[in-house]
Amino acid sequence: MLSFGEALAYATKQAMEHDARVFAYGEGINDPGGFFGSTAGLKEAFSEARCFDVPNSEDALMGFGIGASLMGYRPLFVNLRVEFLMLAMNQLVNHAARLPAMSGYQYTIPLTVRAIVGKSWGQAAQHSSALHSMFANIPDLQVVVPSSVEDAPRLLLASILSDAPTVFIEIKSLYDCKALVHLPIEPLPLGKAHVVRQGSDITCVAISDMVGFAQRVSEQLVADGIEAEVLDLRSLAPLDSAAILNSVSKTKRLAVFDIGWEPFGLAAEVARIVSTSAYHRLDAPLLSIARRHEHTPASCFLEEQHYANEEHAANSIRALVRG
Amino acid sequence: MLSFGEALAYATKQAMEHDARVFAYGEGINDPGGFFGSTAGLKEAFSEARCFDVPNSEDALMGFGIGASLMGYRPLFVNLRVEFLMLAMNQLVNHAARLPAMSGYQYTIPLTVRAIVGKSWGQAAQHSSALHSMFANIPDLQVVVPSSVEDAPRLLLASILSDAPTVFIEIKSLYDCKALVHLPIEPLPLGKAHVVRQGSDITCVAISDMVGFAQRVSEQLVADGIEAEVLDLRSLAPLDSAAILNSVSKTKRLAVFDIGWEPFGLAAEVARIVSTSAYHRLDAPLLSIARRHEHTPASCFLEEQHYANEEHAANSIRALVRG
Amino acid sequence: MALTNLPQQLLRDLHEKMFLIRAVEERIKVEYASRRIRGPVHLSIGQEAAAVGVLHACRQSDVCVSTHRNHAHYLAKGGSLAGMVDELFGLDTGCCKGYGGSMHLMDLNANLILSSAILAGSIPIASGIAFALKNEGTKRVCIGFLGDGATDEGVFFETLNLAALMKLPLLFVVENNAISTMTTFSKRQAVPDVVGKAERFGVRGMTVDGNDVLSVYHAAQDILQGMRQTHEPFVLETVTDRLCAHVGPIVYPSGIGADDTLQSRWMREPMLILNEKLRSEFPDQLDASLARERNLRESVDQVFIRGAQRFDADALRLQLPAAPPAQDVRRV
Amino acid sequence: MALTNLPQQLLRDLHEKMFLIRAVEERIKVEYASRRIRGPVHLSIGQEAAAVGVLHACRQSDVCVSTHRNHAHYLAKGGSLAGMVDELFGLDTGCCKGYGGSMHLMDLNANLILSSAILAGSIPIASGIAFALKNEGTKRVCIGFLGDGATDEGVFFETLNLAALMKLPLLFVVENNAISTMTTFSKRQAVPDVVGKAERFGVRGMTVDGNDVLSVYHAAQDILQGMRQTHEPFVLETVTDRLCAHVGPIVYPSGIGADDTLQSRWMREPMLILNEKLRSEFPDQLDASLARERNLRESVDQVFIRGAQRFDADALRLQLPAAPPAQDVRRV
Ligand SMILES: Cc1ncc(C[n+]2csc(CCOP(=O)(O)OP(=O)(O)O)c2C)c(N)n1
Ligand SMILES: Cc1ncc(C[n+]2csc(CCOP(=O)(O)OP(=O)(O)O)c2C)c(N)n1
Ligand SMILES: [Mg+2]
Ligand SMILES: [Mg+2]
Repeated sequence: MLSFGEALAYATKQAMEHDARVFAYGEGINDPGGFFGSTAGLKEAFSEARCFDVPNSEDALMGFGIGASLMGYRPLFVNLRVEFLMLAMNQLVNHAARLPAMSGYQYTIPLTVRAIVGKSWGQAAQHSSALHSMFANIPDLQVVVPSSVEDAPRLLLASILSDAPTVFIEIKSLYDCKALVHLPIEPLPLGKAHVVRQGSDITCVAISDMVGFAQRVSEQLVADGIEAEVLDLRSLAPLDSAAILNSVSKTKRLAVFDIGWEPFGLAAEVARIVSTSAYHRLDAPLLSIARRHEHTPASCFLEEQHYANEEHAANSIRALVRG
Repeated sequence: MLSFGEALAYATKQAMEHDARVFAYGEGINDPGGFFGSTAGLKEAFSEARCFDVPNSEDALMGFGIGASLMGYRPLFVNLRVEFLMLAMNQLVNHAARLPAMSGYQYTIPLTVRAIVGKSWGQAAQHSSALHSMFANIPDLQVVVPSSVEDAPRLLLASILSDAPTVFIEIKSLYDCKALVHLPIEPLPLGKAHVVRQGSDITCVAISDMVGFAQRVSEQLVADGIEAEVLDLRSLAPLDSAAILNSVSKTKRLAVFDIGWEPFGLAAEVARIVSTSAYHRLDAPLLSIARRHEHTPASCFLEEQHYANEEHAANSIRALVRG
Repeated sequence: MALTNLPQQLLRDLHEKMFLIRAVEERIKVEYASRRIRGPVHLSIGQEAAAVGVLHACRQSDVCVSTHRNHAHYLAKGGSLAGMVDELFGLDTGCCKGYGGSMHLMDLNANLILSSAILAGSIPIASGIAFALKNEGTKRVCIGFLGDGATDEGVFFETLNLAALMKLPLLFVVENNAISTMTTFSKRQAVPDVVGKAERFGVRGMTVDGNDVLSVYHAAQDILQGMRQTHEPFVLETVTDRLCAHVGPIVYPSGIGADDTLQSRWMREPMLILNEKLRSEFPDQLDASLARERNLRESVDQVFIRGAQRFDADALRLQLPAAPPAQDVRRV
Repeated sequence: MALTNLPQQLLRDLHEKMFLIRAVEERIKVEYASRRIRGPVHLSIGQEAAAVGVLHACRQSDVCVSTHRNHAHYLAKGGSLAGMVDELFGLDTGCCKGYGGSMHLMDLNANLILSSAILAGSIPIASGIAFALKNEGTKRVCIGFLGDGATDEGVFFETLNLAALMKLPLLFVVENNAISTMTTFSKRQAVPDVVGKAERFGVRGMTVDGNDVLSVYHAAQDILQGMRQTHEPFVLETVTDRLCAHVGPIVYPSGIGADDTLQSRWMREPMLILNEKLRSEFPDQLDASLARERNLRESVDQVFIRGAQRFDADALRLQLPAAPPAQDVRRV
């Protein structure tokens, strides 16, 4: 049994063992228990030359990773919070994502950027927002959103092995989970969704810790005779539209479970995929399950209202399926 | 007749005359012909105290505007390219958008940020991308996308008068236009779409210079007996869902014309609005007209393929309406 | 500064503020264990002198911005105690109505208008505030607190330049505890010299003992007086120690060295230094001082008790699980 | 550096590179009017000495990154001329297959691997390149060009710190033409002193006459030799003049002062200085030098003519409107 953090550390270690061009860096990466265990042991195994602490300079550090990538390295830049990437957006969006195209595809940028979405426990507005939709709008940037201890190391390994710049978004709540992880880690293909539950009444498209949420909601619905199909997208870019359309062609109903905000978010993108398809039509309105479109409040009382609620989601699906 | 730039300059002047707390700043703001005429005459009319040039420090400058806003000023921060805002995303997203909520709504941030989307003439990847979708995902941030010389000054005035932080996104192609502008400028309400053309066969939702594009396409379609309704959203946040649903309830067909990329973009958001509505269903797949999901190539030959094409859009609508 | 010149009132006032902050934070440690305060908290224990010294020297009308480690600034600037405690408990009677929490304490009445948990996030914002204050024509200044960690961020230097160029009445107080979470200053900067750098950007600076509230106070008084004339920015570096872990009220600290280092730090901590001065200077005031401490502690306790009661009532009413799932709060 | 010590070959090589760049850019001016080059171009006319001096002193295997004003760097580093010209014409035979254009010339074969049109955009990237080069164990260095305008951006200082801290073999060449579009250095920075600031961040620096290619060359040679031993970063400031408008090949420049200033600038421009040296030093080489210029100009013309022909063919084939709508290219 490995914890989420241990599983990520294992995958990183494996990548670093396998390829000397992989190195990891981040603010506080070598703190005892740093990054919730997900970087533990790297320094010991590979020395500070390949796993190093850095100044608090996100913008420069993102550029640093790009530069090393241009020279053939496969850097892993670890960030404690996804909000910190806002300081590095110029390098991420204007450079990491664009340079391969701008150069006429003379080179690739195999940079992986890990960032954690805080959740609950009063993290408040600046430490718990989910900003994946922003990244997924940008061409040539991969956005990976693991949902489980089993998948996360496999997707991380795939990200590190991939030649495209990749933002790998974890959510803090998953760090509490443990699971059996097959060793050595086998990379998963990016852009392939995973049917985590089969069903015929409604397609639940989910990412990150909302996959578990959707699974729990689905279990609740069994008593009502509702069989939900739960699809874990695993990555937002590339996004497995075929898997969504395939499932929807069977269920004709669709719910989207996002860790982020609705406007211009995942539910929107999934709606676009289905709406623009010539062959697939829904029999019912699309149901969107997401956090409120507000900055996360700090208070535990307000947090309760901010995040999606399983009971409420189950009721919404019941109402939808019963028509 | 005013040009697009002159109209914006006029609105800014009017706002500054009316309210001493309005001031403007930006890199090169007082250059002769600076910002394509849109800041011309401000320094002369109000002195450098209220219209000033600044160092190339976008991150600090965005924070500067937030600070002045917190003290009751209404700053106008002018940027030559929307890409330059990537350097200031931490201040824009983590601060301007969030602080009012984080403070428990103790204050507002009446900051307006102008930014121009370059278009054509080999601007290439770093000077011609449209990044509005990113901003529109964020709570409490207004995103305004004017489509014409008539609207732009009225929307700019509304943005400056508004208490919420606002990103005002212009597109370079509109700077070539001239029109009669009613003076003095009357602010338009933000979040109200405008039916620029009535029709019953298809709803064309558009923004920025794609409104003119949609209008021209619609005129082409008249010969085919197709009457398109063209809806100019004017702002993406707030977004006038009611107007979209209203039009769609009549036409049952929908095309979205965006200046940006499709994934997690405007077509996605409009699809979400229609798909989640319990009362509105489309009779045909949603049609998305947008630039290619690639970084803008520099070459004039490649640009031709990158941007949406009116002929092609007209054909797609014909095919859609004829079923 | 000869101690014998010290007015008794000044020492009294400084002692009162210092003790209040310490008492509040010691109480937070206790209350945290009850799981009523749910969120990351960054204690200022050991660093109170910078906040109290500078903010006692400034005017109420001066505007202050702060960071993730803002408790001391908030209280020293005159922020409402009940507003703070209720905010920590997540109540709608908190200074930010529960939206902000520990990392975002703000109180407009006290002119502590911003606390950002993004490193250096409040720094450029301070420049805009200073611009507004200068435009007003009054002699108000803006005071921006930051840690040595925030001076790694490029925006700090952009802002120094802006402040020098525009001659903004902006005082940066860099609380240099020589650590950022668990990474020391000298591991992060090739030249860990804040004042030297600031001067190269055209901003004058000065370093003081950040554990000696009187030194800080007198330095700040001089600086602020000068700034009100010149409208020029200034960087005051206060050298200090963090005595707790970076985050979470863990009594036994992590990342700040071994036991002996810690012990020596506790031997030069601000309350100790201040109390020694009080005792040597005004030995007859010892009883009064102890009585003040008792009173302060009692009133702090009262505020916490009232907050806890309201928390319990709200938890009941809103059916919040009484004990939330265990969380790793050591590093958040 | 006594001129009499100059080997003839060195002067010849420098002259060849300098003249090539000048000839290419003069030709761009002409071709621009034909509307075949469609895009903003930032000419290096007047600033060629920094590019040629530094990049002649470095090795082919050293890696270089550049900015919006990259023509001189690209050519001086050995980038393919046809690749550049075809790129300007937007052809798929361009160095970036038409994706990059004037602002993003890159040629991996020449180790000019990046040109960013975002101010200071390539700066931190250079640090990662330098890290990789250092790790390799060879003595290669990374050379990052930037303008004075880019030193307004905070990331420049973050990168200086990173480079000093990690001891990266990174040479920043700051082409200080004292202007950013139309805003002078001293209007943008309270202390417009690049080298002074760099030193405070732990990076040694030096200023040279950026119009004198020999000064630049010799300085760069010394610096690079040192860096290959120490692996330490360095900032070389080259003081120079922009002789054209910021963008667009407008012959009569805007934003760089009145007529007389401009005239005096033309009196100290790099080609003039170099030609005078050539003449005084090796008067017998004058004919050879003129012949070289003629040959260079001719071969440049050939490349442009071939490019223009391909452009026309492609325009015909792809049915591109021959004359695009008039554009305001003065300020893009
Ligand atoms: C942009 C950003 N990067 C990283 C962090 C994580 N972080 C929070 S506090 C902190 C250390 C701050 O050190 P310093 O500024 O010296 O303040 P101190 O905690 O010592 O008072 C870090 C790295 C952050 N909040 N924001
Ligand atoms: C982040 C960013 N801000 C602003 C600009 C607009 N811009 C392009 S070039 C330039 C001036 C650059 O000046 P400098 O670095 O001195 O180079 P020079 O043009 O003088 O060679 C500016 C402001 C930009 N490209 N990127
Ligand atoms: Mg610190
Ligand atoms: Mg310059």
